Amino acid sequence: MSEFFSMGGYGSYIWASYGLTALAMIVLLIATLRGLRSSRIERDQLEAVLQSRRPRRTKKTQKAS
Amino acid sequence: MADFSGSDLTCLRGERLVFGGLSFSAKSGDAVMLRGRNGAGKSSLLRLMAGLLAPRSGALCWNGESIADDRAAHHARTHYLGHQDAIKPVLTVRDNLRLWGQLRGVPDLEAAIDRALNALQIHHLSRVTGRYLSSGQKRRTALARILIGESHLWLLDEPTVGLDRESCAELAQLIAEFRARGGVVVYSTHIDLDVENPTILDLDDFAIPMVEWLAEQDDIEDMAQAMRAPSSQEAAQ
Amino acid sequence: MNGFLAILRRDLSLALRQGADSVMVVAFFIVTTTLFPFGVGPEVNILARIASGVIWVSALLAAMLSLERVFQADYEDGSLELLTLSPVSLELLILGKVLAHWLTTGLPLIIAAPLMAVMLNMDQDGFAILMIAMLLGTPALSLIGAIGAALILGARRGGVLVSLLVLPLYIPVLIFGAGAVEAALLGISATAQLQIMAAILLLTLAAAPFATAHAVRQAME
Amino acid sequence: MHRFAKPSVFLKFTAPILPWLSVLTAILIAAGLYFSLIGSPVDYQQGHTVRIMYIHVPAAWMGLFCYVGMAICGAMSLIWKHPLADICARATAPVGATFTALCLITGSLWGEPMWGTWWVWDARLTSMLILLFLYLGYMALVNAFDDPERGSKAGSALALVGAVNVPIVKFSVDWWNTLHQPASIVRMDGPAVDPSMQLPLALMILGFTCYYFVLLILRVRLELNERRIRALHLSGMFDETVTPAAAKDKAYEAGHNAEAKQ
Repeated sequence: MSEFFSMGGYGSYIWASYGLTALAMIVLLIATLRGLRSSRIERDQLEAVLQSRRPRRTKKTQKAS
Repeated sequence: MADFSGSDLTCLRGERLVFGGLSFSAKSGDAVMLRGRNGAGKSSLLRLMAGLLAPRSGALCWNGESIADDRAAHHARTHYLGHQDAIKPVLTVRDNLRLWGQLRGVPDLEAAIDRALNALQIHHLSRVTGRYLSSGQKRRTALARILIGESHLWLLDEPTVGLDRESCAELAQLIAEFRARGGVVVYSTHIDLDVENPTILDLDDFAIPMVEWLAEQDDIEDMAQAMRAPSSQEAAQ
Repeated sequence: MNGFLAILRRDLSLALRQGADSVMVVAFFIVTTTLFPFGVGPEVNILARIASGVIWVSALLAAMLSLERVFQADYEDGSLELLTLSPVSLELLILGKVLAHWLTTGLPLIIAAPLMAVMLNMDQDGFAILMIAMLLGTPALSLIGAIGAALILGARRGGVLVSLLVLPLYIPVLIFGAGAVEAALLGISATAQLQIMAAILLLTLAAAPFATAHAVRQAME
Repeated sequence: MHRFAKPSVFLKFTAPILPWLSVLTAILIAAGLYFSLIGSPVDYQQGHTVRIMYIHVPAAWMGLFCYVGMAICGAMSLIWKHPLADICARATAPVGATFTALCLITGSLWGEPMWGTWWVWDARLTSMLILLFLYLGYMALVNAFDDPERGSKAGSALALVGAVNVPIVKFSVDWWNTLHQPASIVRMDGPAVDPSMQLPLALMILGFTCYYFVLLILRVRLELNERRIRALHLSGMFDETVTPAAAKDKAYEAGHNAEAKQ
């Protein structure tokens, strides 16, 4: 097992490569997901306000068509 | 007889809806005065008319032809006066004006510049460099620019800013002469400019509250989806 | 064509009246070049070895420094709006402005370059090629730079930004410009490098005005 | 009207794909990792360090792929003026920049044990470095404007200009490198690719590409959400003083029915 991790003496280079890549990819993904979640929460709040403010007129939809 | 018209214009700046569903029409000799509170889109409309901005929807037409089809022709017949005077501090008044005349290919340019300077009573400043001009004199120089070269449409964005009362009267006079020659003037102003019988276009009338606009967009989308869904089902059957 | 000449004449007379700009670019070029001996030591051989590269890099930086000026002043005082609205095609006007920019910055650099080459002990053989290469290279720098200068109109921190945008695009000119001089110094024909530089110049001449005009129109919206 | 299209349209198209794509990404990368770390033979020349290649080459591929993607988005934005193209380009840039940076870092980590130097001015590494600069320039430009839309449009134009330049830069760097190539340093060609190496390499490249698409979908959603939020904030619906519904209705009717008042 330790042989696997030492990679013939080059373990530090190899694991650093894989580790950094994994880290960067995960950080990018998590940052995106977090941003997405917070933006979704904010948007849902705003959309709720929009729906409540929405004028109830059927005429408008006819016009929209 | 020229005819300048816009139909069902919608203007968006970034995510902001400035105005929607705006239509207007002006014939030779007409003056259109733009009114509205700050942010109602007076400048935006003038920039649309000049061709600096593209409308989100709707069309602007000159004699029935869309201005987007032949921009060079539209630019050739239009004089636009924006908020800024476009005066270089190191060039003389005459040199400043000369460039714009040359770009329009005005024949006998020096005489045309003389006429324009005389019309605005700044001929004595023709050799003064821009940096020594007062703001009113700069504004007059900018106004002199729109007198150089033939044009059929003036788009004046707050032309009276920086002008004193006499100058405003002169400007009104120039506008009257231009209309008499068959030109179309569209202008916005905060003070009363003594223009005879202008058509008033109140941009506040075309301000769609964005709440409604956004809701309406949802409706259009929902409807489009509703229409799409059954048709695809039919196709499947 | 009249419009092209009109804007060229106007920009040139502006540059002449404001004067200092061209002088500034050349001064920057000379001072930057002078810094290198302080950095690497005054040894003649080393300086002669790096002379072509140093001159090219300094010229690149000097040309870049003046880029912001191409459109910024016109953008701020509303002239650019009126140029966009003039009946003459914007691409042609931009070409005129770029030519004016090159005449006021590129050309003085070409004249100053041999002077710096002497000071860096560059071999005499390279002088002619250096000037020819700069004659082909600096207009391309102005043309590419104009795209960057138009893109940053209205941006925050425009001056620093334009360097970041434009410098990577300058690399081919640098490589072949310095390569041509180096070939001449080694006594090899530099024709290939000069031909490539001419090709780059033609390509930028054909494409850059359109890209710049597009960017300017965007900035006007 | 697409500028205001609710994210739901984009959501509708991508929602069914996303889970499958995510699973596929996970499987591909997991399989790629297995084959690259365990299931592949050791190179007789480079020993275990060849395993870095399975990261390095796919990262380089992603760096180029993302830039091409941005350029295509830029072209689409130019031709059709569809804001989604700008958004896609904007969402791609950080991913591409990350992979380009990873390519450079893994290149260094590969070079050090093999050739005893962290950095060689090798043509490929140098090209990748310039590509990274292009990415950084794009991201700086896009974020330098107060109006995000203006930034996106300028960015699309820059991506297109950059894409025209990339082949020229590549060509010039190759030319420069052959001229200045010091004989002592081995070129970073890597080993001739043995069939046993092709499988992990292909798996990793596919996995990274799928990862990019997953991220693209998420980032476009994020961007669309933010646009919608900005639009909703701008709508003025939080301004309590101008609520009288009657006044709004009147303005609305006037806006839709009235011609220019005479």
